[in-house]
Amino acid sequence: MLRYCAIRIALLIPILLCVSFIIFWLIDLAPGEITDTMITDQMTEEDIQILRAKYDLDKPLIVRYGKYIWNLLHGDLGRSQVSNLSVWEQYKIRFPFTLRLSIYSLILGVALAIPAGIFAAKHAGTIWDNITTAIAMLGLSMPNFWLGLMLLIYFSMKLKMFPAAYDGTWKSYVLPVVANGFAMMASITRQTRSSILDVSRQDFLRTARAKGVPERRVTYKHELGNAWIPIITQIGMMLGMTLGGSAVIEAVYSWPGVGYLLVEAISRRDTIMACGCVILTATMYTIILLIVDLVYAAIDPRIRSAYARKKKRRVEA
Amino acid sequence: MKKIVCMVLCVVLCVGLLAACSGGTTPTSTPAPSAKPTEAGTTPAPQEPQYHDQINLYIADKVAIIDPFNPGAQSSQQGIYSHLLYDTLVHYTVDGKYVPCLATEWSSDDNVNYNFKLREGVKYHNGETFTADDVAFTIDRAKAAQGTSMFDRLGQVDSYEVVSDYEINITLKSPNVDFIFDVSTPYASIMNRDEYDKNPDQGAWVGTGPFKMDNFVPNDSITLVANADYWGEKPITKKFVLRYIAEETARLIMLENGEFTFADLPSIYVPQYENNPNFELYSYVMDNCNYIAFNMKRPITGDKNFRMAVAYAIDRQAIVDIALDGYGKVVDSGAFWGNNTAYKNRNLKLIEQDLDKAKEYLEKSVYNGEKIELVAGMAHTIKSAEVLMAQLRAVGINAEVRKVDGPTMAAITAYDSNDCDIIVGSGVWTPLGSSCKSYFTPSNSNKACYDNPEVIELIDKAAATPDGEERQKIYYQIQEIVYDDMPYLGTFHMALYIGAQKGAGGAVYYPTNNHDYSMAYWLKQD
Amino acid sequence: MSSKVTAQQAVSRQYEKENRALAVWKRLRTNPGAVIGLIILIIMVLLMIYSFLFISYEEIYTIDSKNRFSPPSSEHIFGTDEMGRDLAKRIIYGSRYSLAVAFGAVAIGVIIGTFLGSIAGYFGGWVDNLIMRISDIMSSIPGILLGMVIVTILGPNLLNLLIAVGVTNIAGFIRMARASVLTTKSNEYVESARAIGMSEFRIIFTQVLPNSLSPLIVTATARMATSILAAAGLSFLGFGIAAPKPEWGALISGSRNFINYAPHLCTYPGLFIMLMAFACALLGDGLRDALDPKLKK
Amino acid sequence: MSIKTVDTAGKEQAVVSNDDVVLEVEDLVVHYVLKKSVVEAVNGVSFKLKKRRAIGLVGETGAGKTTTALAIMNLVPDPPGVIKNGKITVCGKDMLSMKPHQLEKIRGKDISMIFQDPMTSLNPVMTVGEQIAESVRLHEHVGKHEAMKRAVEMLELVGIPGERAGDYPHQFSGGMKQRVVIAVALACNPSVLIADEPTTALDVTIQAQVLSMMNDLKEKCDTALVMITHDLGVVAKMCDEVAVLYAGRIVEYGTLEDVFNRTMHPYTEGLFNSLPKINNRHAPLKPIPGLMPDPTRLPPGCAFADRCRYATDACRANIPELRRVSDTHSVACSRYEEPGFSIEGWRHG
Repeated sequence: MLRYCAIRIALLIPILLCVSFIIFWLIDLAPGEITDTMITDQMTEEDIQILRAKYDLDKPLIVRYGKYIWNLLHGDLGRSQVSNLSVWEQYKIRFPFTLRLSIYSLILGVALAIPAGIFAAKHAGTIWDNITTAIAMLGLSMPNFWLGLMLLIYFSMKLKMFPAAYDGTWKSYVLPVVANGFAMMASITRQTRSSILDVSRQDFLRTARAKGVPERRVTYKHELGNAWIPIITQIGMMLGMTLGGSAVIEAVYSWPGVGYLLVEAISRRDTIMACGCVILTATMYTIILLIVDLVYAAIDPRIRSAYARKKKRRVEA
Repeated sequence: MKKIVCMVLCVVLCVGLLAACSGGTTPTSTPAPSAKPTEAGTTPAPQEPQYHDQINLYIADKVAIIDPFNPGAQSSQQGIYSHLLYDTLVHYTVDGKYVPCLATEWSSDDNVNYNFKLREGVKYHNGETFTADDVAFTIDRAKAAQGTSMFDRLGQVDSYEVVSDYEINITLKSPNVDFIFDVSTPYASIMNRDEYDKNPDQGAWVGTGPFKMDNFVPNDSITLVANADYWGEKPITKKFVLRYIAEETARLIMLENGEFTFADLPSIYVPQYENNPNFELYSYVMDNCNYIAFNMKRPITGDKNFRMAVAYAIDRQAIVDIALDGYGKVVDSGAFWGNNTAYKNRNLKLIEQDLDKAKEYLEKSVYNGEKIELVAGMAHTIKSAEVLMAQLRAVGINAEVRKVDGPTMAAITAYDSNDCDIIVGSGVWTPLGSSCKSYFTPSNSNKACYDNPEVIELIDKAAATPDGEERQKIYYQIQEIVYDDMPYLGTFHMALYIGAQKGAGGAVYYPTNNHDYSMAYWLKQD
Repeated sequence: MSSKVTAQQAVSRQYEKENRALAVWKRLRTNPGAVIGLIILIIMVLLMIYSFLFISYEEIYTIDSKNRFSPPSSEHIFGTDEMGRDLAKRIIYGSRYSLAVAFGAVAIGVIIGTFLGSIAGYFGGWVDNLIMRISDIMSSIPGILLGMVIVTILGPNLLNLLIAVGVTNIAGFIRMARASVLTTKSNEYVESARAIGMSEFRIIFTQVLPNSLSPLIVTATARMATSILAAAGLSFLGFGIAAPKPEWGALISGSRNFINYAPHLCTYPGLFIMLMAFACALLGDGLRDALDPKLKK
Repeated sequence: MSIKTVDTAGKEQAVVSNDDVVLEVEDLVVHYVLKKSVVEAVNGVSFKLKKRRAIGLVGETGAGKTTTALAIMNLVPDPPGVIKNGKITVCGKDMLSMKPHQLEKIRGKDISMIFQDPMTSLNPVMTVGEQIAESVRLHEHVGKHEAMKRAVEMLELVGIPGERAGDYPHQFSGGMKQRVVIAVALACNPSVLIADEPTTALDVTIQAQVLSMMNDLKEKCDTALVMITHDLGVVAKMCDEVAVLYAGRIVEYGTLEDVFNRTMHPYTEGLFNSLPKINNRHAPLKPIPGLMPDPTRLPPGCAFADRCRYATDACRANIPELRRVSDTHSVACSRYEEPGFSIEGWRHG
């Protein structure tokens, strides 16, 4: 098992190298450099060169990238060119917020989605099924920033129930989590419904009923027990998406998250910061997917024994 | 058994993930201030008024780092927290007078050599005493800090001579009458050498100003507490929290809920606050002048007839009505000049909208249907560009808006590589006439690539002549030449409105946007 | 059909194909969701055609400073925006951008993604590894970032927004195409096609790909919904199409500051985005059930 | 042993029934109502079963065997399936009129069922031991450990080493899984066990082991067994009585000896003729011509009439009654109204 985790993380290194090169190259391609906004009127041509030298902009792209990778391999993500703060420091302060936002909206999503999905599956074909699926579909197709704005107006402006931006209290979590969680709830409901439908055709449920297992237990223990795998995949994917894509919600609620850092880094052409953010987000993303896989193994014995068998065979060979 | 192993692994990984980043402190450690004044019990009516001890102030831009020597700290709000945290040699009051600050007296005979006598007994926040050595340190660092406003102000110093602990002579590279103004801007605050040596990253957290740094969260908030042993007038408020909120609606809600004491008001909401009993409204017209710049080097915009056609085609009041909901001030003279910048030539006639004349000039010009791009970067300039686009298309000019972000704008409109037709921008003007230098002489702020040797020579002459009749004549002459060449069309001056809680005031608003909140207060309403 | 395949086989395949399309349409018709989705999409396309014929670009940008922010009225169905322009016309005009993004971005994903995916699935070996690593890289970069950078580089216009959103779709299609190619590759008729001397690429495009048509269509419609939302998100953050062009995401982002002063400016574009994405998602689900018989309840 | 017969007036004759009848099915009719058609799966099946006795329900696929079994357990999937009428009593309790939670107390305790395909009959994510323990804990309200101990015992009983209780279904072979399913079914030693083609999915050698094991368990726990199969060999080995089903009706019912040696119904005769003879390999097989009738459009008369050699117009006119021919043997064929009618019967070997 540990070998498997090690391999997965090791596999990440080449991907991160490619990703960092792509980001470096793309931002360099974009018109304008970090120093352009800094050039003021009193600066002579020679001053401008000194300024560019300070940011290594006078060296070609390859040299800059080489230096960046050299530091990266020594575990130093470098300092943001704008704020001279180490990328890891800033990321460390802000990532818990994005993570908390994603996880709380996930919990909200899952808590609503599983019963809704089961309800829809149990009443498949009836009017209730259509209503639940329609609501889930609406949740999926609603732009989350638009939902965020609407919530901001009704609950924060008119009803004054929740603060409009982050102020340290739990109350400021509510609106962003709902805005983010609704889309999650929608897609997990759809996934639960379809996987429960698939499982409910299996024969072992008849065996369970023949054993006298009450219907509720049949649904929640037996059916759900087997339907978890596709649902967990969906949850892992959703978590990954919100980690990267929550910049929009963070913009609406001035949420001190990571997505916001990314937008800022790009608009100011801060290559080191942008690369740092992407690498860290990609790493967190891979770790979360790894956790999802481990949860698979914990839930589905067939997958777990696949690992075990691999290990045993290696021992024999 | 195997199942438990997996579960444990999952938990370990999750905990590791969270622990790795749980080190972060919550950005704003301040508890949500209660909107209602916390008047406990019936204290006997005190003679002097009761003040809130904390003020939350909205700042209109992100502050990535607090270090005047780091180009990354460039932000429109740098002036605001500099007023609170630092002091400058000379203090420039809002009605244009120079008042002694760290320097008790100053003198210069030839506008090249300046002598400053410094104030004694001033302490930095870290306890060090303020001496001429700190001024020397600030000048050295400023000369090496290309790309910062500090460099702009103190980069023109050629050399200095520390006469004693409290006296210093400064010689400039070239004569500049307005050097005292440059020294009085908050960007030229005097830093402490020892603090920078101790911890270079946060050297700028220490100053001599009325407030000390308490906590700083990059791109989010700055928390300052009152400096008990401040040499000047003690501040009334104990604690300041400067916070940036991206979403305009959220900011408004926080102002209404009392979470912000002072907050910029979008012009659309000004009527709601104008005669609102429980809010105050402060406003001022900025010196900055929004303009249309024609790229003089390109064939079409280089043609005077085309520029005249555009001049007659635009209706400035419509732009103000739509872009700023009417809360802006149309330029009052043909000259492209700051709102009440010195030596403004008000007898140049402003060209009013006249569509027939516009079409007439268009016929005469070399233009025949090519696409003209209006390049704009900021929110209100993009809106102005949209209005302009409609007005220009009405007379037959095929105009399109091109939206660009900061660095792109700087790159494509750099002086020597400017390939844009028309740039809709907003130019910074200081109260001094000399600030016209950045628009009429070759430099990156000169978006029109306007290069008239006669004007350049006049500007240098003006910089050297002391204030008075002679200088006014030169500036008037410069404005006439520019009015004739018409590389720029001034459109309007933005008026900014600040909403504040009932009983909040004491802030000094400067047309250059570097407001001084040090004496701000928030009276408790019982 | 290559001449080598006997006439009888061609006829049967033809007949079988028509029959299948008909069967799919019959099943689709019975699914209420798919029908609603289809109707909404058709309405959107009609609106777009209406806007091409009757709404000139001039009506979109002309400023009318007298009746700004007028609430929805008979004359202006959705009211007017902050520059006095009729919101309904701008939204209808904007439908072309959302439709272009919906179809264009997915087309990019389909063409490039399916091509790479099928090659990866068919040839396997290092080709497969290389392409899969590329798709891993693409999916580990957050979509929003990729979109932002591309729009910043190429500039804010429709084509670049299309490319920005399209690129993020490619990874999904690569995986889908590869999976379906792997399953169909092992069938006998692929062996027989290779036996009669068909070239590798011909086999991929004539034999293997047609069978992965149904997952392709389902993924395509689902991706249409996400592409619309991604484009709206990008323009909300300011990386979308330039100002006067009324792309729905830009409409919301432009009028979000007046939301409590004139909420209708935000709600109507939001509704249209939701309606369009909703239609695509419904159609996608309907197609998934229609094309995949075993899923029938 | 007594049998319920229906006299011409449709009234049931009260027949002396003694107390150890554990399962009684009376006039069971089950239809599947689809959108455009109604599948008449079971059209009036009645039989009784006493403790330690085994009855074999024989018939081709589609004759309604499995539907009957599901109806007995009241497990017919209700959206399409509807139990038109009929009375099913298990140990005195009427299954059809009970509310779900009462049913749950009976299923697994008084009556339980084994299904055909062992590969999919076990929950893949629960250990074998847990699945057995679950039904024990449901019915006997014992602690977790006690239930697990019982599960291990049951596994030993069906010939699986106890320590494998912690393994998962995918770690067992087909035969072993069927043993586990049997262990699950017999965990609370029910009085009736319904086996729906338990060994069809297994190969012959495993089949024999499973059947003999079921026999021992039947004796030990004195459960009554309803064996549903289309394999006459299995019936011969396991069952005491046989009911031959055709198109949802019992066409011949009797003891093993009656049905096998004194076959009376043409369909049963056809079944035996279509079996290859072990010691006369060259004899041509005589399969029954034609196909099962379409359950949505059953013919008015005897369903077997079109394929029956002895069919007359009378047969096609009305549905034959199940007529008692001896005290243990009855047949549903109107040709027997004529005295002296008999079928050729099938020759042994």
